[in-house]
Amino acid sequence: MKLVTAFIQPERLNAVKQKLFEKEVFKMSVTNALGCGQQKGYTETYRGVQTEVNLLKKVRLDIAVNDEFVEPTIDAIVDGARTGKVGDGKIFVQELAECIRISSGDRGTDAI
Amino acid sequence: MKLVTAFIQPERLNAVKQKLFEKEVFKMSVTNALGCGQQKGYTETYRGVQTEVNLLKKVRLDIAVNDEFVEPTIDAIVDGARTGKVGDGKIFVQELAECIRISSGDRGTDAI
Amino acid sequence: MKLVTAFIQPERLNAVKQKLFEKEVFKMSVTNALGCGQQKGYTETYRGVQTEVNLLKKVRLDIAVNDEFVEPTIDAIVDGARTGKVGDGKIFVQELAECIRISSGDRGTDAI
Amino acid sequence: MRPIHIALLCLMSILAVAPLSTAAAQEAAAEPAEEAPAPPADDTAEVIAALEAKVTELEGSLQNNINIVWTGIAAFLVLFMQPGFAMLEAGFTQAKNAVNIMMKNFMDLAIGTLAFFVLGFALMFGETSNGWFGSSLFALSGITGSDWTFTFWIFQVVFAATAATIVSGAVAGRFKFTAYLVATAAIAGVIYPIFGKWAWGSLLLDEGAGWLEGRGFIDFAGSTVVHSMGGWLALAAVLVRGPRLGKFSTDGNPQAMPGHSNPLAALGVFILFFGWFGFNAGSTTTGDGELGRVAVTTMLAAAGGALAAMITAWAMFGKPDASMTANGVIGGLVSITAPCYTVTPWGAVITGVIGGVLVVFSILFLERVLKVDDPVGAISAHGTCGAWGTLACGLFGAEAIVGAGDANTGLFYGGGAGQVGIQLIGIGAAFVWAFATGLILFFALKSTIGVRVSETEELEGLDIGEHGMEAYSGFQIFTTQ
Amino acid sequence: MRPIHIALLCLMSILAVAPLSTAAAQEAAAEPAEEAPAPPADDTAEVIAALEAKVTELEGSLQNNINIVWTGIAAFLVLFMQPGFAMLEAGFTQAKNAVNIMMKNFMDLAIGTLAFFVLGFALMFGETSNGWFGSSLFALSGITGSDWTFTFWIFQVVFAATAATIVSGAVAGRFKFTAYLVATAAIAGVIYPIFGKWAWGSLLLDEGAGWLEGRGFIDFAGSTVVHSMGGWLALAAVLVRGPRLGKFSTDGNPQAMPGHSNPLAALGVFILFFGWFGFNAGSTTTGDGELGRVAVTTMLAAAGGALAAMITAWAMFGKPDASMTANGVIGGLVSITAPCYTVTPWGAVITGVIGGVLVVFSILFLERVLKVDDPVGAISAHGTCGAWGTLACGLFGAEAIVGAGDANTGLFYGGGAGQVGIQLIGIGAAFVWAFATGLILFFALKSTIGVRVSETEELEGLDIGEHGMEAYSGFQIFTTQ
Amino acid sequence: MRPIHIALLCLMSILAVAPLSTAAAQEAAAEPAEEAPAPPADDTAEVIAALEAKVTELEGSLQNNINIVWTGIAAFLVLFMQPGFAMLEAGFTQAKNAVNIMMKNFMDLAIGTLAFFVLGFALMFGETSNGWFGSSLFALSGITGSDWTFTFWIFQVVFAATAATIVSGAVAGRFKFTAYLVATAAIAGVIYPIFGKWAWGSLLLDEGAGWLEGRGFIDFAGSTVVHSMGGWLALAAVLVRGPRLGKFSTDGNPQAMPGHSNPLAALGVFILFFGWFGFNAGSTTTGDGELGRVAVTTMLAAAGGALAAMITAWAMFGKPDASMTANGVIGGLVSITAPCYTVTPWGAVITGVIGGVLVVFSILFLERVLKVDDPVGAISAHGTCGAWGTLACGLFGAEAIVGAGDANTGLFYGGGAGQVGIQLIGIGAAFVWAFATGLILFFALKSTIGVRVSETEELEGLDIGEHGMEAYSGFQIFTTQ
Ligand SMILES: Nc1ncnc2c1ncn2[C@@H]1O[C@H](COP(=O)(O)OP(=O)(O)O)[C@@H](O)[C@H]1O
Ligand SMILES: Nc1ncnc2c1ncn2[C@@H]1O[C@H](COP(=O)(O)OP(=O)(O)O)[C@@H](O)[C@H]1O
Ligand SMILES: Nc1ncnc2c1ncn2[C@@H]1O[C@H](COP(=O)(O)OP(=O)(O)O)[C@@H](O)[C@H]1O
Repeated sequence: MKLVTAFIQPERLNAVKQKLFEKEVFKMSVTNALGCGQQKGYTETYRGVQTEVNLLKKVRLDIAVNDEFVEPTIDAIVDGARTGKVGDGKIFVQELAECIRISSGDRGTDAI
Repeated sequence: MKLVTAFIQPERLNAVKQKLFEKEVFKMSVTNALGCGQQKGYTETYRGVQTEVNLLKKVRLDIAVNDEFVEPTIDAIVDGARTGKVGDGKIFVQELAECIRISSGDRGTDAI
Repeated sequence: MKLVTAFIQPERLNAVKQKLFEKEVFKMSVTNALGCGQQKGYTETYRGVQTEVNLLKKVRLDIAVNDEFVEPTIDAIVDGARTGKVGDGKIFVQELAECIRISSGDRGTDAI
Repeated sequence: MRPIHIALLCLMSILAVAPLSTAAAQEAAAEPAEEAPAPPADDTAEVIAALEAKVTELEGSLQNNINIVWTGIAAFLVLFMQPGFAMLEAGFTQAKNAVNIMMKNFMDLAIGTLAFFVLGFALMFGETSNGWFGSSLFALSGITGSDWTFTFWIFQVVFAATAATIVSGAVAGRFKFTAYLVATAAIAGVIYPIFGKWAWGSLLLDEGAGWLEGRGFIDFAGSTVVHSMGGWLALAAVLVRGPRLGKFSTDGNPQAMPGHSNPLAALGVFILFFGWFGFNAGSTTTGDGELGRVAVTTMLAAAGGALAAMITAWAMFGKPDASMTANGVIGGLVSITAPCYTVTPWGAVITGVIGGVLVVFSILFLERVLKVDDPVGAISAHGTCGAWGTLACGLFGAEAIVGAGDANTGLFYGGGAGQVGIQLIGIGAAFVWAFATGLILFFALKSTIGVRVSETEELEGLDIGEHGMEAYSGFQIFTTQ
Repeated sequence: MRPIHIALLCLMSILAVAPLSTAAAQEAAAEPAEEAPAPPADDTAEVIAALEAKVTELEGSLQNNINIVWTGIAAFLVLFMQPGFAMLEAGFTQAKNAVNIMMKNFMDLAIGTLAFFVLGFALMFGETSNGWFGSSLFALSGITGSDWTFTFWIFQVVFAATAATIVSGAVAGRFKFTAYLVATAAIAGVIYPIFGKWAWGSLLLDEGAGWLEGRGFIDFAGSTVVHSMGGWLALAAVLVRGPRLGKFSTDGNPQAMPGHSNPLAALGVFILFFGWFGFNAGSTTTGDGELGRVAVTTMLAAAGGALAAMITAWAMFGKPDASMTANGVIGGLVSITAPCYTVTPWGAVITGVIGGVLVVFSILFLERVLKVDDPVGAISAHGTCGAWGTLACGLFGAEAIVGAGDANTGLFYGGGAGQVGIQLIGIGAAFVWAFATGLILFFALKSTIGVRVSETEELEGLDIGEHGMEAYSGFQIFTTQ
Repeated sequence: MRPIHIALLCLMSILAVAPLSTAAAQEAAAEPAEEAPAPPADDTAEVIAALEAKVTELEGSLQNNINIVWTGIAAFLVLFMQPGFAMLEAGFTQAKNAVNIMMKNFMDLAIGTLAFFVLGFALMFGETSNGWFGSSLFALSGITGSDWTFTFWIFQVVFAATAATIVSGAVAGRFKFTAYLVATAAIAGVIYPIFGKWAWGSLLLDEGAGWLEGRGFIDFAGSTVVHSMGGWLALAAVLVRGPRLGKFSTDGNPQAMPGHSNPLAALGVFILFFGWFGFNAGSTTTGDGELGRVAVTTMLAAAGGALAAMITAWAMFGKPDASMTANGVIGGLVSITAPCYTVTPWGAVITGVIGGVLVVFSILFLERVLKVDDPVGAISAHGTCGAWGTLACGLFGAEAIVGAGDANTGLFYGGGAGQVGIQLIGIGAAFVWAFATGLILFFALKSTIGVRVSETEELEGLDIGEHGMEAYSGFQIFTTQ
């Protein structure tokens, strides 16, 4: 089992969700986040004081999948989120040691 | 060391916290999140347009524990969060390579 | 590749960012979180009812780095966040199996 | 949803049919031509007499116009109290119920207005032979032109809406929307106006006098008639419905359920404060210097209430609690509502200070002893302080001193205990009427369309369950609250 | 930014030059000395005549003062509608555009005021020989002392600002700020006042009468003159600009884009409700009992509109939608704006109820059929309901019954179809004028400084793009919205 | 907390003791019987004379009633400025201090009211032989019935509260709550009224005239008396307290600390705008056509200020900054407050435009040069623009032209430099008095109960530290802010 974590542009969330559904990845958790990558930020002025805003709004996706689903999941996210510009986002994959469904107590690959 | 991450129903947070305290797990981090699992969402209507809301509000718990505490922690979460219905949530366990307490610089299992 | 996750005091974020920049760690994701550690909370009174608030506001940093950057990153965070008091925060390090840059499709250590 | 639909349709159909019946009546009542001007007088004496008459008439008509402008504007200020209540209630409760609170406040105004128009105004101010309820002026029939009754009606309808809306805050976060709609129609259409008749029936027509005012009961602007009425109805509603999930722990200890926006609540209080000048000073319905005196007492009591509540909370809990202070402002204002016309400035300060202390203790008593869940403190601020203010008339009434009457009625100003007795009768009558009809109303609702939302809906918030939408779309809200 | 700078500088330079030209004029017009008091009369008859004259003059001057107090306060209430619009619009749209909405509302008030001062008031109320536009009273030249014109101007300027601000909501979230500023100047300075002349030109000077009022067109407080005007201008703006990204899916289905704060929107509606009494009742510009009658019809129509819209939405979508109910309140109020002076209370209820139903259907029609994106429902609430209210004058006008005239003009009250015809002419004229000039204006802007912000800016929010700041600093906002 | 408790108890005990001392006085002053009606005259001449007298008396009493209605309502509008300030301040600062700001605004109103009642009003409007402070009318003693003094008091007390509340915004986010309470009592009870006596002492009683007005100082509605007073007191407070942590980087550069809610701030500004008509037009305290003229100048200056501030910020920073525009509205309004009665409409536009430009530069100057941290721009908007507006009287005063006097006093209207000199004396006197007493007051507080909260408390937010609660429970707030 793997945990796929992606940071994407907020406005791509719906597209990514759709692509994931097409690959039959239905479960996920979403959080908002601020991110700092290659993408440079923008300048705000508040009452005459300039501020460089380099923490940009992103959406974080956490998707736990069985190993055979890792590549389809990655493909779906890239598919939905890619515009080819910096700031499109980043995907991280981690090992998942265990997974438990609280309602049933199921464990492991069945519980994903 | 392991990192236990759980997504639970928001209203179960207090119960889970209590169960964790009983098992002497006192440290944790909490974030809010939106989640999509087996649980179906609900329909909102805004000005005559229907929307299927399938990202439901969840609470995310991150708890770093030493290996012997993994099972008690999982049990406590299940105990506190379980109602037997879909949507109760999910627990993920990951390997933790290192842990550092910032205030003292302690590392490893002592620092958890 | 490793994923360094840190929970720090909110007001230390800018200092930590600066220290990270000095160590040439430019990329990161930031979320807010509530945390419960050694640090005790405080008491709120709302309309005569006392409540113990023990989930305190924290900022969560997620930073994916190549292995040789792990120690500099940890040092930078400790440097920026440490005041020597409980509540300064905690750093967790996890293995990162894969990393993909969405815009280019790059993978692995280049994509970090 | 179905039974509710029926209820709503009934209301609508009354509205639809009624015009037919009254159109004829109104046609008949078309404004008579202005009385012809006096014929030219040959004789100087006659000329002078005519001029004298003209001057007297002029005095009357101009003063009448001044009164209309004053009362009209005062009515608008009272109307503006509606968002004050809405913001206060929303700010003091959780974000997940904010849409529901807005809808309740829109609807108690809308339905309250229609119910008071069709029925309530007639019950309250129509002619009566018994002093218990009136029976003319249904739907303002027969009133035309620039009749004072129009201005008077607009002033009174917003009072009725105020009485109805007080319930909204107390039952926030758990009450079925449809049941609330029906309750509001009943309150503004029947329950409030009938008590109103007893105390204020003669304000429009001499033939409208009620039994309570006949005994000398004083409630200048409605501490009892409006506020206690609303407060005791709220108490009945809350008792029938029960507390919110999680308000009391299993061992009965009250839990904090902090409101989601203190600035919104504070804005609401300030709006209420502003509108209250329409409520109290406007109740003179006369544009002359006495409105200034009433405004002064109102201001001083509000200040006293705010300060006293803050100090009380500070002394008791160790910090100056902002939500208690907010209730203190309201408590001071409700307290001065009855005696605002008859007490001295110092009397007003004291009335307000006591109201501010009382509201804090009343909130704690209801919550800790009676285990009643009133998220916004409506029962205490309106019910308890309303009763106190009404009593204060009997204690501090200083009519002779302030120049509002011949003799002081207040116990502390040499007026004897008589007025206190009468005030107590009024306070008691209000409690019995409001609480009893309230219990009947809410039990009836409970056993028909129901007053509870489901537990899931309550946890998820009434906004999604009752209205299918969220108040703050796009904001992340930490949702264990 | 450059073309805009030029536009703004033009405006500023007009302001800078104008004083020079009018200073002289004003100097010349310095208040004449008060007419000398009548000389002492030897003869009794003369004394009496003098006294009689004094009484008559007194009547006039005191009533004039009452009118001034009334109209002045009513003007302030209408001014207060500005934050009502601002909060409603902000609440109904996304957090990322809230700063932009606030700025638009500040600026349509500021620029609208200056444009109406320099130009609009003269076009609307100045002397005219043709009935199409006026040509005196530019920049209030020649008005001094305690002239009624000042009070009248302050009342009228806030009406002009209202017409301008209606566009703001409809184009929320995608319209270039600079283009909006220019549009606002054009609307308050030219487009609105010219139509205003046609229908209301004689309100200040007899020599100012417009062609439409000459035919008997009735629009007491501005359903057409203000609201439809704003609504049809908004329609033109929205058609030229197009919908927000994501409002319609690729197959043309409307998508929900929920507003970010229901309480803010509800507060806005309540503020508008409050201010509307200045709008309608204030339009009597006379402090007498008729303002009470107008307030009553206004209140009843608002109640009817709110209730009807809620029930309509409930029946159609299964839940009582709070945003439709909010539009229902506005719809009811806009509907009664024209007929508020001439209909019976029941007529007002019916007018409001129909307005409340209509606003829901109009919103759905615009969105589903015409594929027009109007985030706040401004076109429906102001344009459609404004037209309905104007027509309602011809249907329910009951002047004789309510005592406002000699004969009923309403079709349903035996007035025949004549008034309906005239009302339709007015409605049509308003649509043609507003929509045509609106298209010209917005196309002209589109092909010069542009009306669109970039796609990136729209997605990121206009607050960052246009103003370099965010509305809610420190709050986590879930930003796919 | 202990020293504060003492301070509060002192205040309360004054309140508690005072009634005893004044009850007797009030008893004595009970309303004299109305003067007997004139006896019937045998002779025609006498009849006529009696009638003439009646007419004259009627004129006086009716106009008095009109004035009372007008002034009363104006007072309520000014009271409503209080939430305007509260929302503006809260919106411009961080969420973690919002509860504290609400509490400060409640308390400066409550404590300010009581302090002005007991002490301030007497100092400001009581009889004086020296022109420096008054010494009658403590606690309104001797005032009864429908005396104009009540209405006048309610109008004046809200002015005092305004002066006090200006400080609140400038010290937001770092000032000890208890110290603020004491400061507010001192400002509303002593510092403000004493300066007020100098400039406005004769408004109520001829024997109350102050030295400054005696020299011909003009400040119609309080640019100096209220706004500069508040602004310079705020400057003293800010200098004694120092900036917020993080406002200036270690090398002294100002940092942006964005406010947490632009819509709330904008709402505050709109509310202030609305209330300002009570402030300026209400200062006529007479219900006649001049209030219309004052309303016109007020409106035009606000529009000019808003537009000018936006353009200034746009030119300087590249974007139309919403927070500077908001300050521009206030700056324009403060600027016109003194000259609103005496300048032409064009004079008002220019006064407002200059005020709008000035407020931006003043903010930048204070922040960049003086390193003063004023989160809401209170010192600039009220202090600087107040001084400018007062000076503008001497420059643009066009009494003869606008019909408000016999000769123009303005330098640019041929009035010579005399008035400018007098105005400068007044501006200087206000600065010296306010700044000096402010420094004394805040240093005294600093060295007794202290004016700083701890660093931890400041970082965590004053809401938790001072009030033990949070403003937005349930919302996730990104807390590095
Ligand atoms: N090394 C990293 N560690 C943590 N988060 C990252 C990292 N790289 C990118 N992110 C997240 O992904 C978002 C998008 O990054 P992007 O600019 O597209 O990546 P890159 O800079 O690699 O091209 C960032 O805003 C940040 O939230
Ligand atoms: N595979 C997964 N990846 C990420 N998050 C998940 C996954 N499965 C469940 N979750 C999270 O857990 C929450 C509760 O899921 P639930 O419906 O109880 O699980 P299941 O669908 O497995 O029964 C979801 O809303 C989501 O936030
Ligand atoms: N074992 C843990 N699991 C998850 N989060 C933790 C853990 N320990 C600490 N944290 C996070 O770090 C924050 C700071 O903790 P701190 O009080 O400095 O740590 P400690 O208690 O180890 O001294 C906590 O508020 C919490 O968010």
